[in-house]
Amino acid sequence: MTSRARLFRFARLLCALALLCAAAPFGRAAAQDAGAPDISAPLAQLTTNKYDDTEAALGALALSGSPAAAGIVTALAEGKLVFGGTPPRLFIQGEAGALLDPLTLQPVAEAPAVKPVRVNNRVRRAIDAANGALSLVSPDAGKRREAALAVGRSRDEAALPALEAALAKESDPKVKSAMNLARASILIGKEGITPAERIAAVELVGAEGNQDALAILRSVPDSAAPEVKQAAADAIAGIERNLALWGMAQNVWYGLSLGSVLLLAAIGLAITFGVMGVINMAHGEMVMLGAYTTFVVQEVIRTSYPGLFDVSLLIAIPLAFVFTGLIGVLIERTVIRFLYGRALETLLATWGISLILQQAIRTIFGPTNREVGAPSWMSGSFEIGQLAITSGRLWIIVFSLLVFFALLATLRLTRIGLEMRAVTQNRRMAASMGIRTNWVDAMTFGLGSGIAGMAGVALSQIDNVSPNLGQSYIIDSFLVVVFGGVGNLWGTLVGAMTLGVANKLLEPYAGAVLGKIALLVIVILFIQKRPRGLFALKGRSIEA
Amino acid sequence: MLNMFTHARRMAGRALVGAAALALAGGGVASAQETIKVGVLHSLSGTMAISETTLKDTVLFMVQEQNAAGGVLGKKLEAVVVDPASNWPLFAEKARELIAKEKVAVVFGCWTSVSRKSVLPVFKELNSILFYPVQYEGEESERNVFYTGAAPNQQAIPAVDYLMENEGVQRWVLAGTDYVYPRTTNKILEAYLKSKGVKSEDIMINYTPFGHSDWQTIVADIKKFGSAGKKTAVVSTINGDANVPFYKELGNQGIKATDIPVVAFSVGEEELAGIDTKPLVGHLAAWNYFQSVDVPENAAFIKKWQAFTKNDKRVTNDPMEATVIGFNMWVKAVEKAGTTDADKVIDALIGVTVPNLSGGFSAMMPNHHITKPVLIGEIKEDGQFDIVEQTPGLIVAEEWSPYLEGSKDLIADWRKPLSCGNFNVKTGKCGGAGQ
Amino acid sequence: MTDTATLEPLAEAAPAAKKELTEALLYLDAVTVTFDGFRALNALSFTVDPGEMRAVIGPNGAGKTTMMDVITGKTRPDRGDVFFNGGTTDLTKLDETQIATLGIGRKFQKPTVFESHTVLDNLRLALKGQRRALPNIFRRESAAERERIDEIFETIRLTEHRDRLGGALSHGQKQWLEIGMLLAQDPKLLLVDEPVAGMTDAETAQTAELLRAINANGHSVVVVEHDMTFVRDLGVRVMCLHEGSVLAEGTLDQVSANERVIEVYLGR
Amino acid sequence: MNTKGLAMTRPPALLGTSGIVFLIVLAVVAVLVPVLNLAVTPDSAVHVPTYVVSLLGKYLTYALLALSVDLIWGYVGILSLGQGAFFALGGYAMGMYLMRQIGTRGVYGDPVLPDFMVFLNWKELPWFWYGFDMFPFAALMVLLAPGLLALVFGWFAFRSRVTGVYLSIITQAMTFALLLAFFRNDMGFGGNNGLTDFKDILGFNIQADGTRLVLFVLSAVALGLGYVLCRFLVRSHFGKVLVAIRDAETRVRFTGYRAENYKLVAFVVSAMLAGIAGALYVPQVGIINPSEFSPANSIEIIVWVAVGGRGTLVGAALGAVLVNYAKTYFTSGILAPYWLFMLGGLFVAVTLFLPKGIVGTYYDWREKRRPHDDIPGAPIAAPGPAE
Repeated sequence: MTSRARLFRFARLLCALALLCAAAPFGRAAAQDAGAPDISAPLAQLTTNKYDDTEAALGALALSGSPAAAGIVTALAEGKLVFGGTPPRLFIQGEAGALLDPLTLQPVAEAPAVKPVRVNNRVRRAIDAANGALSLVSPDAGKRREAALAVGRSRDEAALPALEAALAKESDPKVKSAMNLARASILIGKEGITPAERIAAVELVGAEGNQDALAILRSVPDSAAPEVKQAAADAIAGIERNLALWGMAQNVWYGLSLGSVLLLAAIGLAITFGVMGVINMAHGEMVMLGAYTTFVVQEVIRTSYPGLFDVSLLIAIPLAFVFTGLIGVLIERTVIRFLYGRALETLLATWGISLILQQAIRTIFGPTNREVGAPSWMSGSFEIGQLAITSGRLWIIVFSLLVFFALLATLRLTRIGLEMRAVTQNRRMAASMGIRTNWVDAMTFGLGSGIAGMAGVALSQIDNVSPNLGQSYIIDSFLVVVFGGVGNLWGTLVGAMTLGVANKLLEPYAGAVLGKIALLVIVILFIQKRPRGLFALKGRSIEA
Repeated sequence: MLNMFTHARRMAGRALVGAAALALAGGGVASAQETIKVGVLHSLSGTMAISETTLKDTVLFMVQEQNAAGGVLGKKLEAVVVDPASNWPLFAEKARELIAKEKVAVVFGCWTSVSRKSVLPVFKELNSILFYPVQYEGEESERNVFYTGAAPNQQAIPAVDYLMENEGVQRWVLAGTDYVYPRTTNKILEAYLKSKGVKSEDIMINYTPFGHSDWQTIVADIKKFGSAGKKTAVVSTINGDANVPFYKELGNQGIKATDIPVVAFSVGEEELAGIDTKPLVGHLAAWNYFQSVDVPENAAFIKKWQAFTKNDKRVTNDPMEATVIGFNMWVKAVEKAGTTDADKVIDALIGVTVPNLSGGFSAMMPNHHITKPVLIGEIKEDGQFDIVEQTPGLIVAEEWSPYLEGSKDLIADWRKPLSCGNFNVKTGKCGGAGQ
Repeated sequence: MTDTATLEPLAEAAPAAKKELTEALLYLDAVTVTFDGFRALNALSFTVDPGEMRAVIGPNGAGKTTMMDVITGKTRPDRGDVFFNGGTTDLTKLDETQIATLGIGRKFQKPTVFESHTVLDNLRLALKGQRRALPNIFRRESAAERERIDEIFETIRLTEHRDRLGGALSHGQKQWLEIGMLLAQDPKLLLVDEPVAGMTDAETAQTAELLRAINANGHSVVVVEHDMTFVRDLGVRVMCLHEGSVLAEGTLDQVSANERVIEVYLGR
Repeated sequence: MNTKGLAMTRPPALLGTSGIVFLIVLAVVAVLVPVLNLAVTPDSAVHVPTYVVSLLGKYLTYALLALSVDLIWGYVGILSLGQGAFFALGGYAMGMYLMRQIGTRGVYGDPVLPDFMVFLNWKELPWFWYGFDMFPFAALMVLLAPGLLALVFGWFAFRSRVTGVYLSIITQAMTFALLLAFFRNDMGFGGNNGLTDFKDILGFNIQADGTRLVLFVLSAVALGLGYVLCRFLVRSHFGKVLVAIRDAETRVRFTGYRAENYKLVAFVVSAMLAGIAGALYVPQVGIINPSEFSPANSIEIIVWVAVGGRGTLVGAALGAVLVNYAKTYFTSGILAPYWLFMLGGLFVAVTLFLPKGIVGTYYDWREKRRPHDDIPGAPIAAPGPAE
């Protein structure tokens, strides 16, 4: 089907639904009215289970003016429109699976085996359009506004009458401006309007200043008057300037978001490697264990307490911390503690541990990805000006900073933090002052591992939960810690954010691969310049 | 060096035992105990384990089924499993081990193109048979390899046709991981789209590294590209690990299938099992098989497979079906040839037809590729696919794409007398070494 | 790349060339070094004459080690001049290796020898001679070099330990080995940081004797030491540092009579 | 006292006992394997199948690679987590030569362009592929490509005194950057698939048993020569400075040696050895692709050396062969799903119970038995506690 034909069909549907709603506003009572139009033909069409038929039936239903149409459209959208029996009949699936007659909404006596009417993208769009048009006269102002925006996006001339009718009745200023904008979007490309009208439309759209407005302004027809074209060109130039600035801000935001992921990945390592000097190649696997903890928590919730799904991450965070922390303590007690002072050998041992952990997870959970869902409060996005911000990323930034400052506070303010610093600075002195260095070592390693586990909870939201998860972060983590300066938490924060933003600023110019390569080269060169990282501890040089 | 000797000694010991057994049995009779060995060359560890482990299980399942049905040529089959550990040179080593040391009659294996390329010289040198079950970029036809996955024209082109006709797509984003399959597929698609009148500025091509996990910028670019007023779709040849973060980012940035549909060639039921599919409903995939294919053969297969794996949620997917087809073809060819001798089986394989799991039949063509139906599916909430289109007939693989400059004059035909994998119809010569 | 230092003639615009500068072997003028706001050296000035032996005392943190770091090129001063060889060479422009090649040897506070080399190899490595990498691949030891090493062994009394690993030596032996290595380098100036820390009285006396002998052979020596008995044994000019600058200078008796020195260092 | 005599005590042997044993074993293997492969019928008990020959050949190149790591890690204390990059570069140089040798026998029959360029629609050979049709040029590149990279990288890194883990991490970053770069198809090195499907080398069929044996023997010879070279270097005055740098770099500088130059020379030599190993590896394995650059590979090399014994040379070679044999053995049969447990367990066990590696532990044991003897053939200097 050509797009023109589809547009036409869409328009028809829109008008029809608008009329339908105007004629029979809200209420099922009308369904019982005598003389309701016969819609048996489209209903039969819906039972053939062919997309073309379904789409045609939607159109016919809308045109029919039947009061049952709205209910049927909604049922279709929700996958509750089913058919079955011989000859096939259409039903709406009600509560508890009861089959209802689509016209009367009464339960049917004999329920045949049924299948839902299939929906594909095309049908889904038709449903959206239908719902959109319905919503132009919805009592809910928010829905009316969204409908206006949808109409504006579709820029369908045929929708103009319905839009103008709705506009005349509209009182809410916000909705009104949205409808005006939609009208202007349609008018810009419409034939046979006066240049003054068109310029007004151009100005209205141009004031939006976003990507959509740009696309609309570019569609000013060639036949338009020169002053209209000039106005459009000015508006376009203005928007492009504006967007370039916003684009920069957007890239910085992406960079901060990437930086927060790097920070999360690296922060545990900043303890085990940065503070304790263990070249902890199993760090990535701690992150992975955290992610799998999330998976297990969600599985339990899914099967036993579905209502708790939205707080699954909040439950997983402490569990992941404790679980990976304990694993960390176990590793420290059984392996690492024999290797203090032999940093490079910790590399080998932890590399071995990482292999074992990966294979263990592979054996227990299988080699494939595991599904970790996003709670509702982490889905979706919003805009500040032209800056698109996704909630999930925002929460991850917030979380990474929370973890960072919590860790900083732990090290600065708590007894165990004090002991950790004492032990790393002068083990013998600390021991002679009665600090149980063994205990502190185990706790420190456990803390680093536990933090890695918490990072895993967050990373499960944006990456694969698979046995390979850890491997993809280990190199970046080391790079961040080294770039920031070993042994300096602030360095890790600044390092992560710097690398994140630099990566995202490079990416639009160099592409993802070359950008990453360029960044690696930059870090290598930077280390030449400052061989101890961004925040090197300065002081009287230590001899030999 | 010591271990080399122990190795040699042990092998010597084994040879002695074997010789003794043969002498005791007085020849001939020993064959009652003999098995036919089937090599399984799929990564069980490392990055590719995520995809390949299932195929190892599939071969083991098929071997068990075949043995239950009486084996082949009156002998039981014995699967020899090795783990090439997602390490390409190790693939070559393990292939050599399977063929030279274990004396397997056939090998089912490989997923990535590079692993296939790595073992290719070994199969040619030792003259054995490899069944390769994954969709790939084409541009290859070897005497010792049978390709049961899709060539680009059996997957990519029908998918693009579907989007053009049914969704009215006019602007295309070709997004892929930077390796040879996406590169080649996108080259073919680009040429194909242009031949359909799509302008250069309406095609955006983007490559990302393996395991790319930060998709913010690219998804935003796609969104931007798609807001130019024309219907836009993404054709994704993004590989394995990078898909999850890609789809998660699509969901996060609110790109719905009704706005910008994504059609993928590497995302199947197995991959979806690891993703929250709710935000992905309506995005598409093109394969030659879906678990949701509604035919009795498929239902029976799924039931037995889930019983075999003792997991009633275990999914099936396209490369599995390709493995099943390849396995059945090999069995049939061995029975036809009456021997497992590689040369004879290779000749016997051409023309073998077996049922596929989508209710039809697939045949091994002279180019060592098989005929396949093409199915387009939309992702459903439950991680399965809703099949929205199926090609009416079977499609023959174009192993040499007519849309590529270098290969448009090449054909493969392994029947005698041509016996050539890259015959140039213009020059009338067998292009390369071709036996 | 060359291992021999570039000898830069003093620029004409240099500070009024004092007599001191041209005659001194080592000349420090107003050298200041700060670390994160802490002033380790504060306008430190002094000179060492050719053939002179000088003892440096001072409390912890007085800047003794930093002073050595500056002279040997390990730390760059923020301000001030450091000249060597009668003002012909500006040390602040050179790195450790160039300075070592010029003829300044340094013994660290903590004895630093090559622990996994034999004592003999330690001396061989230190012996004045070829320092460039590639020629050293094919280098063979000459008879003269062998003799020189044997001489040094005599001097530092480690002959019977020559085949032991450096790491296996006692603390005192390591100190001597390190001094021996300095001798092998044949420097014009030896900077010796706390050579008798951890030594017995007898060893301390022997070390003083050793340093005096070295000095008598024409090497200039700067010794940093806390051990007053040892300093007295040396019997040389003493300089007391405090907060990064010279507090007092003179004979040991003069210095130890100084009010300020008593206050900040010796204690009452 | 006869001072001359004293100073001349114990002129250290070039090889030492274990070195001589090592070379003899190597020579025996290099002779015996081809003989048992060619002269003995396949059904004989002592026949060495071709499969084992190519496997052993691969181990030998790994052993040479491990040797190159030991030279800089064991003796200079440079823990390079990017040694795989030099190996891969040598391999690519050889691979490019082998690709050019294919000529018109490629699937597209293009006389100049390798297959992967044809099907990605490249029109002409990129400039950096020029000259690789000539073996001497390719052989030169086997040395120069890794050597130059090491020279440039080392010159920057050592001059600015990047040491310890910082150095390790940036070498890792280096190989990771190269990995990403070689993955890119636009680079012109065949992308992810790399270079493969070689036909012949110097006119000999690369798959012929004879060629395989010659390559095997060459690998053994290269390993032997590499060992002698490393021994010679670490025994020389130069080598003693290297060990001194490892133990006390500052002291070395204050003694007047330009430590960075010494490190640089060792680093470049090591890179070239790794390059040679790569060049011998590629024709025997039949493929070179970017995964050789992967940081995990480089870490594995370190593990071989640690298992065998750091700073012993012989141990490095032994470790490489042992670990890889274990890998070959465990990745087949019923153990296949569990081999990572064993490999991981091995690494943990070695670091805990054999911190000096197999050969290092053996030396310790022998030294204990003969406390006052000289230790001919002992490590030039066993590494002190790791930094």
